[in-house]
Amino acid sequence: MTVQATQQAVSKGGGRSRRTDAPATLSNLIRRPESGSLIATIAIFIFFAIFGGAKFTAQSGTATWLNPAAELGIIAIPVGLLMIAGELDLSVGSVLAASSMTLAIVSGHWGQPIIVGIVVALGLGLVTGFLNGLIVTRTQVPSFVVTLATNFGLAGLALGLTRAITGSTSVALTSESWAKHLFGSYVSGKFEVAIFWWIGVIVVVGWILHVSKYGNWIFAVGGDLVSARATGIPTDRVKIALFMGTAFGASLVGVIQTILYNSAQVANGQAFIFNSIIAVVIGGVLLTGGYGSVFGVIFGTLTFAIVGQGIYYTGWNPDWASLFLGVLLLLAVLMNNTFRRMALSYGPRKKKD
Amino acid sequence: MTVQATQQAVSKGGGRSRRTDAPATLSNLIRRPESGSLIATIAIFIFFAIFGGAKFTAQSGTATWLNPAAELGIIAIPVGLLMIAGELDLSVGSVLAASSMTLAIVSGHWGQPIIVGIVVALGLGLVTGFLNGLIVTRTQVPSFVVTLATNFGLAGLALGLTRAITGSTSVALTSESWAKHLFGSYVSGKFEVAIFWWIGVIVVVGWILHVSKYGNWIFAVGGDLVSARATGIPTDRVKIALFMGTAFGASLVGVIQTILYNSAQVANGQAFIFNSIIAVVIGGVLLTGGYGSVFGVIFGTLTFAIVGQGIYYTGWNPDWASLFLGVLLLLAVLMNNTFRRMALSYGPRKKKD
Amino acid sequence: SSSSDKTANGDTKAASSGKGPAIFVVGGKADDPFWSRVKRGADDAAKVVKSGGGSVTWLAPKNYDNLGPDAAKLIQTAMSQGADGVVGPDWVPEAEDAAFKQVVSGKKPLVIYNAGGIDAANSLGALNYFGSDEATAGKAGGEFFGKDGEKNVLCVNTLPGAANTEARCKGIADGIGENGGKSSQLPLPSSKFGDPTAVAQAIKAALLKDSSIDGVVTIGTGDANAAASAIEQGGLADKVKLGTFDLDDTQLGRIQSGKQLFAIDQQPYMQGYLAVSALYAYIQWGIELPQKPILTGPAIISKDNVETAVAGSKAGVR
Amino acid sequence: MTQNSTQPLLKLTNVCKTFGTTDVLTDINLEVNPGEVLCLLGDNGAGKSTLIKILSGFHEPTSGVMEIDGTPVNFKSPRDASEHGIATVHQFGGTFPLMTIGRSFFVGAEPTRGWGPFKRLDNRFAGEVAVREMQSLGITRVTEGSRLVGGLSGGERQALAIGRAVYFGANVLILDEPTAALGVKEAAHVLRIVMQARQKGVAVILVTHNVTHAMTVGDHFAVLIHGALAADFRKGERTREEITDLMAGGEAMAELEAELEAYQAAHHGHVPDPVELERLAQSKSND
Amino acid sequence: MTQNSTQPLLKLTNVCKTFGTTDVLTDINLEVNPGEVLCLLGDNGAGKSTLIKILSGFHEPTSGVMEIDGTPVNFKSPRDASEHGIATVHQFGGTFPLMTIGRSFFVGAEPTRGWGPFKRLDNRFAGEVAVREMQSLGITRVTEGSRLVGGLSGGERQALAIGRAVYFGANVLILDEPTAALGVKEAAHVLRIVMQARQKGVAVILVTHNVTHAMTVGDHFAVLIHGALAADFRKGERTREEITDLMAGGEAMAELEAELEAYQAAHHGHVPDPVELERLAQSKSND
Ligand SMILES: Nc1ncnc2c1ncn2[C@@H]1O[C@H](COP(=O)(O)OP(=O)(O)OP(=O)(O)O)[C@@H](O)[C@H]1O
Ligand SMILES: Nc1ncnc2c1ncn2[C@@H]1O[C@H](COP(=O)(O)OP(=O)(O)OP(=O)(O)O)[C@@H](O)[C@H]1O
Ligand SMILES: [Mg+2]
Ligand SMILES: [Mg+2]
Repeated sequence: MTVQATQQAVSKGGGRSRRTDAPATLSNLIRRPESGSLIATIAIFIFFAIFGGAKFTAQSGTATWLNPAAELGIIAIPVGLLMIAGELDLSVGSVLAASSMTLAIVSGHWGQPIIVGIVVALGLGLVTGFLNGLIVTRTQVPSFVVTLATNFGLAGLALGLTRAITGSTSVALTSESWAKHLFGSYVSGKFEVAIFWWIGVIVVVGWILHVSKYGNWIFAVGGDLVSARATGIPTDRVKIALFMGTAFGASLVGVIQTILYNSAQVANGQAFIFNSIIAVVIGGVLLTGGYGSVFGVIFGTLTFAIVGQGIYYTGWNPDWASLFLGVLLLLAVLMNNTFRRMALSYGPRKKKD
Repeated sequence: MTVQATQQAVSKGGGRSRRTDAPATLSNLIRRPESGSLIATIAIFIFFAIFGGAKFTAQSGTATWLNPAAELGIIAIPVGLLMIAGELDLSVGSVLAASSMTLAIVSGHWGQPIIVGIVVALGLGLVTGFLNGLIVTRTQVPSFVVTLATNFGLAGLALGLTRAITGSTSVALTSESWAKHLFGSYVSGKFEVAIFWWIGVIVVVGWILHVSKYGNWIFAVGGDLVSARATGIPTDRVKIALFMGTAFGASLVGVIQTILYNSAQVANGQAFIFNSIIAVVIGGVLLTGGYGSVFGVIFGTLTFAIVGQGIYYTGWNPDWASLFLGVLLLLAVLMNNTFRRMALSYGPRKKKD
Repeated sequence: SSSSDKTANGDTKAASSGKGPAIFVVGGKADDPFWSRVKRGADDAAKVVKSGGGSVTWLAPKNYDNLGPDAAKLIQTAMSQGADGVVGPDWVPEAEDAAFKQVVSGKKPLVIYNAGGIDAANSLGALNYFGSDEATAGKAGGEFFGKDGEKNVLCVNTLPGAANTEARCKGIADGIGENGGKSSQLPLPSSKFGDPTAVAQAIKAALLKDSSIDGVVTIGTGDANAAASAIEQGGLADKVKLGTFDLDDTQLGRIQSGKQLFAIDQQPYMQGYLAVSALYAYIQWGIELPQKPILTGPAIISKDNVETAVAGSKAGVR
Repeated sequence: MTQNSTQPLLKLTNVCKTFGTTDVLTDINLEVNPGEVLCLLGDNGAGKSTLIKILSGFHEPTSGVMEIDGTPVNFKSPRDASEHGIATVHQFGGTFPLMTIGRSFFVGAEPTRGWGPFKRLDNRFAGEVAVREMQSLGITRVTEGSRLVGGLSGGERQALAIGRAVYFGANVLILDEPTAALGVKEAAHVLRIVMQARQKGVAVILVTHNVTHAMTVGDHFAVLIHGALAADFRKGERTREEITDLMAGGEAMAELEAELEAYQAAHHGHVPDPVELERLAQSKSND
Repeated sequence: MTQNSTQPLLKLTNVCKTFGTTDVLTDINLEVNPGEVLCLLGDNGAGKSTLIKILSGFHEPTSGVMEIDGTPVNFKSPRDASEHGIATVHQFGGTFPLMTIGRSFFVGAEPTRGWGPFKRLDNRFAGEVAVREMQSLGITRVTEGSRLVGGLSGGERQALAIGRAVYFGANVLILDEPTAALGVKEAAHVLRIVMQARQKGVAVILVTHNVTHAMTVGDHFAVLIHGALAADFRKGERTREEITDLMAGGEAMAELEAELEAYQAAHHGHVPDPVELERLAQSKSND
């Protein structure tokens, strides 16, 4: 049942329906459902460009929302992938904190080379993700509950161990300069290197989801788990891999923040849990799985970051920042939904012929 | 198409299959899927009764988990109802805070009679719920996003208005004694009257879900929205009513806490968002809707409250409390799931005959 | 504050162009009662700044989940908006110091307030430090307990792991330790934050479990309300004394009625007020104070001085 | 049954339906009379289900007029349609996997016991009726109304949906491929029920791909081809072959059937030789 | 085609399946030969889909042995089954509403272009093949592989699933009621494809409730009644009436069919009088 064989058979005889796809390539660009999230991002940007003034659009204004977007994005992209496969991960907050703390303890408190700390920290993330995936697929308890439990558990473990080992809850770290450059420096004094890590994650995950065959598996698993299993996809392994992906993303951000700020705090990171889900949903990924795109998640992350930071450029009373965030969030998703629906209902004009 | 007419027609001719239900009534008791959550609750209780000692099982030990359970339960039960209908409400945190603050401002800061404050606070809840429901049903944006936006928005509104009106973020309130008795007093010095409110909510919602015909509508809406609409159920109105229910529950707890602690804090309540969902899911309600029971939610709430408070009776290092919460949570849900699956796969022995 | 009108947003040195300076203040979460008083002080000082043609802009994180990095970003936000001077708390030095150094290296005056202490201010090259010191404040509370005769104090921490709350509890332990008592911490998980009933019951449980505890101190006023309720429900009102960090009307009421021993006030109004005015005076006229640091607290409010505090509270500054 | 003299119960004039830019139905004109079975025929994708969704208030038509008993109606929701006595079994769905058989049967029209605000759902009655109605469709293996619908076989579920519509149907009973998942016995029971409903004066609209079923019960036939009404005739006006061709979207079926028979005759019992296999494969890819 | 001499491709010995306490399949013994069509018949709920789910690795049997080419196999997952060359169209599902037709067609066996780690999904190829395979089943209205599956009609979706299984099927092609949602033309195309597969030496297992379809293509018939193998015979060994009765779960269908015909003859064109209606209603409730 190899595909190669059948592929040959087709290229011999099947020229007839070639025309069906060719014109679609252009129209595809317009009907892409991500256009909704893109337009939402642009609209929000223009809004703040008007009310935030030149400061907002200047280089350092851009860094204000691009830096948080990059860190959020490194987590949001694998979270989006997982959501497309129909699962949630609420443990990213504690994974971030625990990885961050692991690095600080191993390389700061114990004085090991920083590479050891980084490897152990990232390894911790992968192990947590693996356990999440294993429990979800074996027990069929909803991932919402499993990862919530992991989040509590890991937070407790990090607090308890850190206090037991260091007697404190905040551990300092001095990085070797290569590590500082690679993870925790500013490009032209303003832009975190995390932006490049984000781009890396986008390329890798974008390839997996939209270009490689594994993307098809992920859509299928989220679209209809039973049918996906019936077609022979190793659904459990797919899910476990995706859980490892989200945890790895969270660990990576933990490492980046620790090296960037030269310390780790036990209480960090919990904000990423919701923020990553929000970014992904604004980006048009279906909360129930089966639908979404990496581009959408990128725009969702940018929208969320711009909304979150933009208000400080407007000079309005920041007491109302939350109100503002709520209203803009709703507007962004509404806009997005409207465009997606328009895109989906579009089809070539067909008459009864 | 009245049911009465056909009902008569049946009672005339249909005695044949009466036997089918009679034996099921007894066996139903054992196969009830809630038995899973009940057993989880009992197991957790026994665990702490052993490790927490006599203090835990004494009256005031019981109050330790019963009081938080009651407040959580008043929110968790309508949240469970909503989840059965396939929707989430993440705005309960801000609704609680905003209602609490409304009462404190109206009756504390402005000195209106407390009944006015209570009515306005509860009214605020109902209006928020109505808006949530309206937006969700009209726009088809997932309720996760809509209520998250409401949560942000209302939090911002509460903060901004409170500071604008009172210049502070914590407002004191002195209640008239009838209100103190009704909402914020302790029975035998230990048990909050909230427990009786909880019982009231249980009875009303239990009736709606399991006895009245509206319960069937709720299960149908959550089970298959399209089919439910096709059978003529006013699905939008059902959902709006349920959103008003969750918001009302949150407002009620806001009123209770304000009167109980004689003050309102803008930052309160956010913990209820997740805690209510956790309690409901431990109680065996399907996160995707269509399945669940009020009894399950009650036991889920109790389990969560016992796990959350029990550790302080064990004398173990409270640094590990989170770890503990995570592990016990997972165990409770696992136990629950196992039992539910056993209950569902049970059926009368059938041979090929 | 709506004080940041666009008039002050010149890119070049605002003072030399005849307009007042654009001052940026990084502060705590806006719905935190404590920070609302700091902001009140800053707002009052801003009136003076405005009268000189300048502006004061308040920047605050939306939550404390990622405090250090968030604060660092706010400092960068301030700089990118052309701040002529920055006031900021050094909550997480490792995370924020790089950003503070950008301020100093950009030749803009910097004032550290509320957290960090004078050591941080000196090492960063800041003008001065305004605020209390968590450890000092904790120590004062611990000493007060000790002098009152308490032997075993429970420090309830609803934000375990955060540097300032940890320092408060440690200070309590140090203070009472010097007076022949001891203190332990009760860290509560995040699932209880903002739910006074859950906090109250957990405290009650801890009190029932360890009957030697005769004092409870909380890291904030909301938790103090919960702790008061816990003491009452445990029937321990005669035995267990309550103290708290920070102050509000409800605490004052309890201190007046004798149900609470004390509250530790860092007098937040003065932090905002002094930090902003001092920075403004420096930018505008080069005035520098000789005394470093300027401590605004701790002030212990007990039944001896509660009446004056009540008056300040009515004015919204305490 | 030539009741053209009486007023049609249901009348469509120039009904169109467009999804996005796709015209799914164009200018449908149709009359449905009481006491008659209208068979709605057509190829896959012809628009039958879409037409039925319009009749049952699920979609609103893009343009055109729908009349009931001569009065124009405008169904905003399925509830409106069922208030006009229209009961529908949709092609898929209609049952709730996680509900009991009894509850699922009565969704939206729950039987209650008791008085005023204390009315309570009569679960036992619901279970009994549901089981009885299913058994009268020949489903004998289901005996407990408290079983979950999710555990039923495909045909059992379809029988549940049909039983429901028959039980509640008042003036118009619409069945979209009701026999698709049913066994021969159950299908025969459904046809019998269709005829009983007709006898009671109910108007029945039946969608089916089974020529035999259509010819057994139909009084009146409407054929959709690519969203347009290609033929509208009464019983006996066309031959079986003509109907089959119309159902196939206007394509002649004789050839295809002959091909099938030829295969059967030619290859039965023989393993084909390689040359023949090649020819067969080619005839497939040239199709 | 009496190939009993050759080794069976697939052999079941005493296979049982129990859900909870319900015995759904009891002691199934069955052989499937290459180049033969096995029609699996039976009433609704007889256990056909369950048997097929065991063959396709979806369920594991509670007890019993399954052999392929004489070697016992133990399918842990559908992947194992498809690695043994078994392709299945399940009764429901098998398509993904939110995916494009092309992607849905190739789920789990994606065509790739490029080399090594840079292999990429060939979407254009996938769309082309999917559309072509559907058109060869007679679905001509679908011309774009980039449309979403969710917008297809019931029959179009089923054709997609069948096209997929046929395209990938290697040794054994299992079709669970493949023609249920299909129009007459499409159903005929499916039957043609079944016969083509048989010609190529593929073993086909076909579940159907349509006697005509079964008799057109079947070489070998297995009838399940209440989970047990009630009959196992080859083409020509039973009459059409016998087969119909077996498919109805062993009940005589003649009576029911006669009843239907009687209705048709008696009532056509007449409105029944009330007495007769009463009789009809009684005959229903006594059924
Ligand atoms: N929501 C929709 N959006 C876009 N196109 C649709 C939608 N629903 C149906 N269609 C298209 O309209 C046409 C008619 O669909 P419909 O379901 O009415 O067919 P049908 O006659 O019931 O077919 P079948 O016999 O296969 O059930 C099909 O080509 C289908 O792809
Ligand atoms: N997961 C399950 N749990 C319990 N009972 C089940 C389950 N799956 C199927 N059954 C029961 O097993 C019996 C056989 O089901 P199956 O789906 O195999 O029937 P079928 O022969 O395919 O019927 P149909 O022709 O209607 O599709 C039915 O009575 C059904 O209710
Ligand atoms: Mg259809
Ligand atoms: Mg089946």
